Amino acid sequence: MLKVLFFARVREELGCAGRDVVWESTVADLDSLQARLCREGGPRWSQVLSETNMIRAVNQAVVNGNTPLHDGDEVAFFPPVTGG
Amino acid sequence: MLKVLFFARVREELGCAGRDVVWESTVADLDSLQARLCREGGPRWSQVLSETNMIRAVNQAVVNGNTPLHDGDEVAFFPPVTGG
Amino acid sequence: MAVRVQVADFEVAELQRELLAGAQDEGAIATFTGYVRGINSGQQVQSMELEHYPGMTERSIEGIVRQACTRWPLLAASVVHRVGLLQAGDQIVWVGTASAHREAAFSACEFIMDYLKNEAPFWKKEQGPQGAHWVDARSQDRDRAARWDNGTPKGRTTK
Amino acid sequence: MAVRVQVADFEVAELQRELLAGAQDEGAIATFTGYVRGINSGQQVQSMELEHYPGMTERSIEGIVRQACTRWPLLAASVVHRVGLLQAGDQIVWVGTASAHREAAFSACEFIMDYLKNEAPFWKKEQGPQGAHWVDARSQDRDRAARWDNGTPKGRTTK
Repeated sequence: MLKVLFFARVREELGCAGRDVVWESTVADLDSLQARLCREGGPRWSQVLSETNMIRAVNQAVVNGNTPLHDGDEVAFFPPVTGG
Repeated sequence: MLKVLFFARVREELGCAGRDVVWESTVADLDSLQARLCREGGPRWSQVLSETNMIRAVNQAVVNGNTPLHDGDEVAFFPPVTGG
Repeated sequence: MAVRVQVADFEVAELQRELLAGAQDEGAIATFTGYVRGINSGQQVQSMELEHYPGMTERSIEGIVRQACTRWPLLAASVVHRVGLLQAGDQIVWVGTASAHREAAFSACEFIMDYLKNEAPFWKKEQGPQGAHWVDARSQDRDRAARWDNGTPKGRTTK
Repeated sequence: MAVRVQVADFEVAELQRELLAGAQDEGAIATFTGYVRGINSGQQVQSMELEHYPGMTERSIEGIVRQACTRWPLLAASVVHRVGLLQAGDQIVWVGTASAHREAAFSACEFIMDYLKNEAPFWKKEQGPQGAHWVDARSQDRDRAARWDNGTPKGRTTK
């Protein structure tokens, strides 16, 4: 199982804080997972998840570009951070 | 009258925290005043006040080199500072 | 080294006392305290909801603090960051660094703050008279954090 | 702007509260707290007598703080420096700076500390097992203060 999380504006725009996705070979990397989420979520999800400043993290570390996913991974999508 | 003050190591080595000197034309600048203090104080004062790292202040502002003195001025001799 | 992400407010005196915990005779302390702005980008802010990524936030801050400890000779470093609903003027973040060298304490404290602004997964949603909105990331903060990438910052501006 | 030279100890929380005095929603605060070293230049220090030049000390610190206020956009700045007999581990100095810009708060705080070490008329006489001795001025501190003379420091070392 992949645990998928959404934060802040992304969470609000999707109306979803997170969901589980069964791991299989068709979602064995981040881009494939994102394509799956967009397909299943429809136009709204496609639009939100394709925003150019979207940040993606795998197992709580930000990743740049595509990266392999393994069963049990935690994946997060969120906008640029604004802490401090 | 000139008010003359000594601080820290200088104060200790002279055994004197300060003294008054009547202002007159022969002590109308800092070097003259220092020469007068050395003359009146003897070898010990001459030695202490001639230390190369001696700092001199007139009216609570550090001065570099000789400077005129006026009646009522406050003059101080002290070693390099070590605050904070 | 202590990193806390919490809803509760904090006491700066207590945090500072804990930082050197009886070893005050070994070093000096630099601190930074951030407060919720009452006006941000020209808009009035009454309150703010601060969201974070539980788990990743703590890990990412711990990573920043460990980096600072490698980079400067620190005796201790602590970070407290609040989350949840905060009012204008409330304390939001505290960073404390202790070192025998005051330059190290200052640099490490500023380094940690720059990274907190830039890397730690926090998101501010401000609430004002015009309603609620998410705060946009400022490129200025990214630039400040990037200063440290080449080993030392290039110098500081006086404005 | 407040400058105090005092025998009494101070409370950092109180000083920090006074600094922005209800205007916490306008800025952030950087602080520095110095403590009496237990070991200095390899020698054990039990206590220290801190002498100052009454009048000139306050004036010189006020001058430093005014300079910092000209140089950076500060909302407030305060300095408390203790004098008299202090024990190892005692608080000796506190500098707090508030600004809407965190870089200004950090830079001004460090600038004031560099000048306090270098320009303000304080003299430390340390007392240890080997007896009492006056602390020598360190050329390192002069060098640090001189960094600011050309407008901005040249950059920081990471050590």
